[in-house]
Amino acid sequence: MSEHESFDGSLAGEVRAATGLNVSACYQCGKCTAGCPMAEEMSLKPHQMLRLAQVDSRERLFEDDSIWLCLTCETCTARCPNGVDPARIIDCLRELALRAKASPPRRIAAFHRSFLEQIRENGRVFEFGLVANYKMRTGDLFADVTAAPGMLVRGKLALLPKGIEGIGEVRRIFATCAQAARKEGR
Amino acid sequence: MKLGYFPGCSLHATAREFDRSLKAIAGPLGFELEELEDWSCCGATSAHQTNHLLAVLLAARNLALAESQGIRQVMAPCAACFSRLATARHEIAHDEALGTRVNEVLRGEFANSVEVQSILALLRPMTSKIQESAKAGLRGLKVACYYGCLLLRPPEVAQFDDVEAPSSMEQIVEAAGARPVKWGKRLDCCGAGLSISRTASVVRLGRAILEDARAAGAEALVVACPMCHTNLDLRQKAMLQRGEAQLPVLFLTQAVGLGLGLEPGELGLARHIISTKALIARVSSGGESAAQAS
Amino acid sequence: MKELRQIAAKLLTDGAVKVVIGWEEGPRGARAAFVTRPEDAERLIFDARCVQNLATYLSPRRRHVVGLGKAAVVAKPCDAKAIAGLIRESQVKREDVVILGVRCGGVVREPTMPASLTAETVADRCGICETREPTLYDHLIGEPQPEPPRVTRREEQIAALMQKTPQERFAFWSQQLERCIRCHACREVCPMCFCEQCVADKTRPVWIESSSHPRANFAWQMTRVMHQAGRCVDCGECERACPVGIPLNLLTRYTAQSVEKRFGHKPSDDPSIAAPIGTFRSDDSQEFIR
Amino acid sequence: MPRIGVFVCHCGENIGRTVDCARVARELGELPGVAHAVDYKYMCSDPGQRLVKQAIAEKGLDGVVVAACSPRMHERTFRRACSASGLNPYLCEMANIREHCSWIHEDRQAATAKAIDLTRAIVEKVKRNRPLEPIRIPVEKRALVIGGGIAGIQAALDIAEGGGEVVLVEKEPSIGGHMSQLSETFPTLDCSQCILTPRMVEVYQHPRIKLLAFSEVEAVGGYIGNFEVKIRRKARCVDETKCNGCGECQSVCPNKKVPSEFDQELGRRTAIYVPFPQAVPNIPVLDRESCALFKGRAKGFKEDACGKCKQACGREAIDFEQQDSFVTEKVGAIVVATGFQLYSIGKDQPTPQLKGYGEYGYGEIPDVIDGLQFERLASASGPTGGVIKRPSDGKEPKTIVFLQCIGSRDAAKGIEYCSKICCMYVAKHTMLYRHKVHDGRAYVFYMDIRAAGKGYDEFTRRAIEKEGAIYLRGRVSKLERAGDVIKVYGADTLSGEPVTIDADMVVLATAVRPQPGIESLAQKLSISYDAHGFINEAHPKLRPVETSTAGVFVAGACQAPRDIPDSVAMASAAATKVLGLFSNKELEREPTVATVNESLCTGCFHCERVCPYGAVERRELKDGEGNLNKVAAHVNKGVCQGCGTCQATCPSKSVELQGFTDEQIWAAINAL
Amino acid sequence: MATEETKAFEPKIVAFVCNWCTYTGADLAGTSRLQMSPNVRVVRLPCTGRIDPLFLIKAFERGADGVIVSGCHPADCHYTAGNYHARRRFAVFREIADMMGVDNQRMTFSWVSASEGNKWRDVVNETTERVRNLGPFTEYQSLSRD
Repeated sequence: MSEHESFDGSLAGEVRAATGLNVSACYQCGKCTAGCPMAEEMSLKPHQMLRLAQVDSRERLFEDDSIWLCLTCETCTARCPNGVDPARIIDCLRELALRAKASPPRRIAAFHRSFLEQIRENGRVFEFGLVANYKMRTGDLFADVTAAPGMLVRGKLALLPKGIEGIGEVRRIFATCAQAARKEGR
Repeated sequence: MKLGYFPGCSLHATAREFDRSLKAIAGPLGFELEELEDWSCCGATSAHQTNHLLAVLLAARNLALAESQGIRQVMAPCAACFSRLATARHEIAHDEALGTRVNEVLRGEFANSVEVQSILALLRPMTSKIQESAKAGLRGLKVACYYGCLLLRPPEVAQFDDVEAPSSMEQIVEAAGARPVKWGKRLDCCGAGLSISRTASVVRLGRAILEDARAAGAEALVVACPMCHTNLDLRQKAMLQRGEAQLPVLFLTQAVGLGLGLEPGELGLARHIISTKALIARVSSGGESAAQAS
Repeated sequence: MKELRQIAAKLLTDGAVKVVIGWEEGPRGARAAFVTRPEDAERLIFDARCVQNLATYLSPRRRHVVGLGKAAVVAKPCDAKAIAGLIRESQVKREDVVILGVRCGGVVREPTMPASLTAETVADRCGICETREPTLYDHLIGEPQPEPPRVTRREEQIAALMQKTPQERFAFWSQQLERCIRCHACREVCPMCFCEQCVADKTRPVWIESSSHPRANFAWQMTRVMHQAGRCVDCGECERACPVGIPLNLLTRYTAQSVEKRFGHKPSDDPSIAAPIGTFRSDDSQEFIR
Repeated sequence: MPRIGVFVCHCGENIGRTVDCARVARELGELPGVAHAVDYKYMCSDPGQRLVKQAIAEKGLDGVVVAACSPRMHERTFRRACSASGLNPYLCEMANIREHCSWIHEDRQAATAKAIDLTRAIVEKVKRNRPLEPIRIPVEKRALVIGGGIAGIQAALDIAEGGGEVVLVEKEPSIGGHMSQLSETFPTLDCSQCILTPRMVEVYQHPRIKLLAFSEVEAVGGYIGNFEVKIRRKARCVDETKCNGCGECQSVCPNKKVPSEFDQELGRRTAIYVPFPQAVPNIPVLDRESCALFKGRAKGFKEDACGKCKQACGREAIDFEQQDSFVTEKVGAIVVATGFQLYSIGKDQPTPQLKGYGEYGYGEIPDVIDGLQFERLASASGPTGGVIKRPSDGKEPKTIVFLQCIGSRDAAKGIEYCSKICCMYVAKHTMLYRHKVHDGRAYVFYMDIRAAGKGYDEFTRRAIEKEGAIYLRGRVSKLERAGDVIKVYGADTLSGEPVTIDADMVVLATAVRPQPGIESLAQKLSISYDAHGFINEAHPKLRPVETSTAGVFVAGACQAPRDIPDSVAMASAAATKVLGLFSNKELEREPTVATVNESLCTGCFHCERVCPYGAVERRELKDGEGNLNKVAAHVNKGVCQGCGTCQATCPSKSVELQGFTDEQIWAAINAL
Repeated sequence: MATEETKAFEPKIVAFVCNWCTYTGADLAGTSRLQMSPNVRVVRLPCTGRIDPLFLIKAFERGADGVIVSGCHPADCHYTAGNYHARRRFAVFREIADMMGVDNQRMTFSWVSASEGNKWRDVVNETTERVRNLGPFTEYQSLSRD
């Protein structure tokens, strides 16, 4: 990541360093927002996220939940007239937000943490464990409870994790990335 | 034809019927799946939304495994897995530094030589075969083919079909005897990434999709992604308003399997939350009457 | 060989050509043959000793051969490249020559050597040659041939020379060119040297002095190789013809390498592919230009 | 022994301060062949020039070297002085000891040594100079105008009014171009045809304009003042000399369902047709693709399936056997005014760089039309008689959405440039719409409003402030057919909100592109064009209507997207350039051109390949009995511009650039 | 002593330039009174396309220690394409020269436009300095000596 050309410490520079993408190429046409399935729920729309990245307004970006609502459905990227790749930039903004210790919405954070923990522990994700873990984190004990029995009956939820042999390698990957993130975060 | 197979976590759990139906149609269509040994999770949304390097490495581990197992082409039926693997391959190919980094961590000689294929890319060349082997066929079942987000986007990664006006899924189900309807929302996202953490949004998005499909006259929805399936099947009841009819959601492989005349049980059709019974009856009775007629 | 002789005899009998240029057994190995009577077609041979590039005889500058009338010429893949060069540069019209393409598994260094190909005997150019048969021909003759032994002697020599300092290279060539007697054999045998009056023979002005002075020899070889850039078919005849043994092929081969590296151009036997000097791309690399 | 005179100028103190001019003169004077060497304070002054003239006369000089300032400054001055004294001007050259010496050095000794070297090199060169005569080329006072749109019409009329003759070539059956399709024009909303058709008639009736409609340029030879143009006259199947434009043939033609090109396929025409009532010339064309007779013949029918038009024609003007014919015209100048076409959003695109808009349905949603189609709908002479109806069901659209920058400013679709005219015509469209559909709503999705021009910004403001158009700043992500309406998924970036509109009709302001075939025409003319096919002007600021080839000019939207006033201004400018050229009896050119020594030429034609102007020709040399000796190169002096690339490329140095021959340069290098 | 000799050495450099860009740029350097080393002698040609490798060979034969070839930037050629042809020609020639031991450091190729008086000064100074450091081209000159 840091192998890319590094810039002046601006947010745009950081995005460029991490992704090679140029947020200045955004000319604010709003086609991303126009096609975004989540735009109506976002307080900052995709084009506004890019605008704030252009003018180095990290606080407003990072303290807002909007970047966490992006589904990465890539509609914006596929239709962007100027090759900006908003989906990838928003991914990058989330990563930068985490490094800046900004916190994503509680449930979303809990979901991602539970998910990744599953991978780190088992190498694969077991939805039952995932849901259980998520519920522990959120205290959202009753949500989706209605669906679970039906899923169990239909064999849709595996109850027990099955490990993989290469788990050592998977954990090394996690360790490497955590280390890299700490280094960049400083 | 032997093909590397990356099932991904869903096909071993929530979407077992995808796995089953895929294996069921393999024989009649003449391909063989070789499951990647010791595969691990592709990282899915959670990895790429929080740590880019992690996302690349988790996917790359699997590509490297495939390479070491002598597999040249990996088919990932799950749209999310496909997208993650294909994205990693694309990014490593276009970023030399990233490639070096990946090789450092994986401690191997990873040459990024493995091609990644989606279920659409696998089945589209088989349309004539499907058509030939389709016995009863789907009897003109009107289906809405739902592509969702990651099968085709972004185009430089997926490199398949027309990203805004695709036709591959329609060609496949048409070969299986269905009649794909024209509808607007087939490329829109169902929101599965937030399915657990922000259910309300997902219900809103799913509802729009179901409404549009129904308005176009679809009797069923055909999907090629376990996330979409879980979302639109499992949560469909929450998406519908009182009195609205349910719309069965089939995996593409199930639709093809039905068209080929396979047993619904073999295709895991009983495992759906939204019942497929009426649909099965519609297809098979149609078949009977056709048989009688001839 | 039978096939070759039959075709040659038929061409002569039918009057389709007046002369078939090929190789025959000579007192010192294979040599060029000019067959004008059908019955003489029996003299024609083709094997790994057929080293010489016969395209040279098609150049209008060789009036004694051209004067014989319409020719058929036996062409190895590398000879075909030279014929393509002559067509490309309007020296020969495609319809005025019958090309008897032969499949080629490489030739030996000298026509006097036995026809067996080993890493020691194979000609340098064949050691890296990828072409087993020409694509420019009227008749394609012979069985598919195996790849000749792979040798990279020349490439290694070039690499070694380029490792040295410019001063050392200058000294190397000064020594070599000291021996040059300016007989111009390198020019005379070259299929791609066909000017009515060579720039080296020009007197107004005298760009290149005609004496065999090292200064003049430097100017001559630099100019000769410059004129060959992107046109040379690497037949190696210049070096083979040099009576004092100057390794001229080092120069032409190195130039061909540079041309390929820079412009992606390799000599080919397709006359429609333009030579790289005399054309350009607006985005040609210009790292050497300030 | 040559007799060269050397004149060293002090340029006041400018040279004298750092160069010892007297010493320069002294040392040069000792050079063999130098008959006279002096230094003087100001060589360019009258007395200075007189020194040169006197020396030529008195010392019988056969060459003059003035060591002074840059030749770019005073070479002409001294050459004229020499000429006045009977010395061929090309035997005079300058050594630049001011800009290249005295002004850039302080060390007097080094500067003086350098000045001596520079002057000596020029002396050696001049010893080998040859007298040259300027090249004179006659000028054909006729111009070819390619393209009969408003730019071509304007250029043709201006040239003809200025006394020149004009050949106007138009590939369509009628002149008039896109302007004839427009309903009203911005920013005045005056009727397009009302202002255009009188000009079209004027062209037709002008005694000095020869109109060749339904014709195309096939080949161009020659050079400035002397072009020879081969023109293909496509077969109309109607004899232009006999037809009186009565229209009888059209009224009997049984095929009345052919989509009309003029109406952008919104209307229908017959197989034999005049594109529109005011067409000039008012002579029909038979479209063989749609004609029953020709379709039958293609299928191999023994008897002709139709022939009604021929029977109906009272003047026997219809000729089914007519073939394309060719005419050759000699002209002195050419104006390229081929105009534009609109980008279309379909899946199939003419080049791989261009991409269609799948998100807008690739042009397959029936009520998504383009701006030119809207013009036809709005036009009183259009297929709907000026009533706004949507194509699918003829319903009057109550909600209409205009999308700007479709194709334009969209690198992902292959066009980065702004098409310039769309902001204005979309504003016009909203007004025309509101004037016709009083209760309708017009929305415009735009990125920026670019309305720089006289009365332009006022015009767009009027659309917004007075005519009720709702402008939303944003691009549209997707157009979706939903029952009776088209769902427009857009965003208003100013409020920050996504916007969805259920539209009855959508009008796309698609990008302006050059006409198809422009590249091949440009190649025929040896003029350059950009990556999009727009013709390159010779200089973006100072030579806006000239091209890279002398004598070829450019006007209108084939050079870049242009509106009517710009196109007309440009056409008049090009016409002025043409008339300026025609005001010369003959053209005089510097004789620094290449010549071939045919006896040495081997005919490898490297020179032909490198010549940027196509000046090298192949010439057959024959012996006394007419046998072909060889084919040698020959340089056309009219075309050669004197770069000398041929000479550096020629392996045997058989081509020489006059004024910079090998001998001259060799001598100069030797002297340094 | 050797160092003193090197210091005393003033290289002789011949520049072949096109009339429209570099020659005019050099004129501009003059009008702007930009001071530069006096070692360069300019030969004016209409276009870099006219510049023949033979000119460079001849210059070295005549004792030049370095040469400069300079013309219009790509796309700026007065004759539209002469500079492109020159670019290919000299790309190859300098490699041939390098192979034969003519140090490429003795040759400068540059694009100097009519407005780049400064750049011309830099090209002149840098070339002079570089060739001065290389010392006289004794190898080539010694060819002529016997």
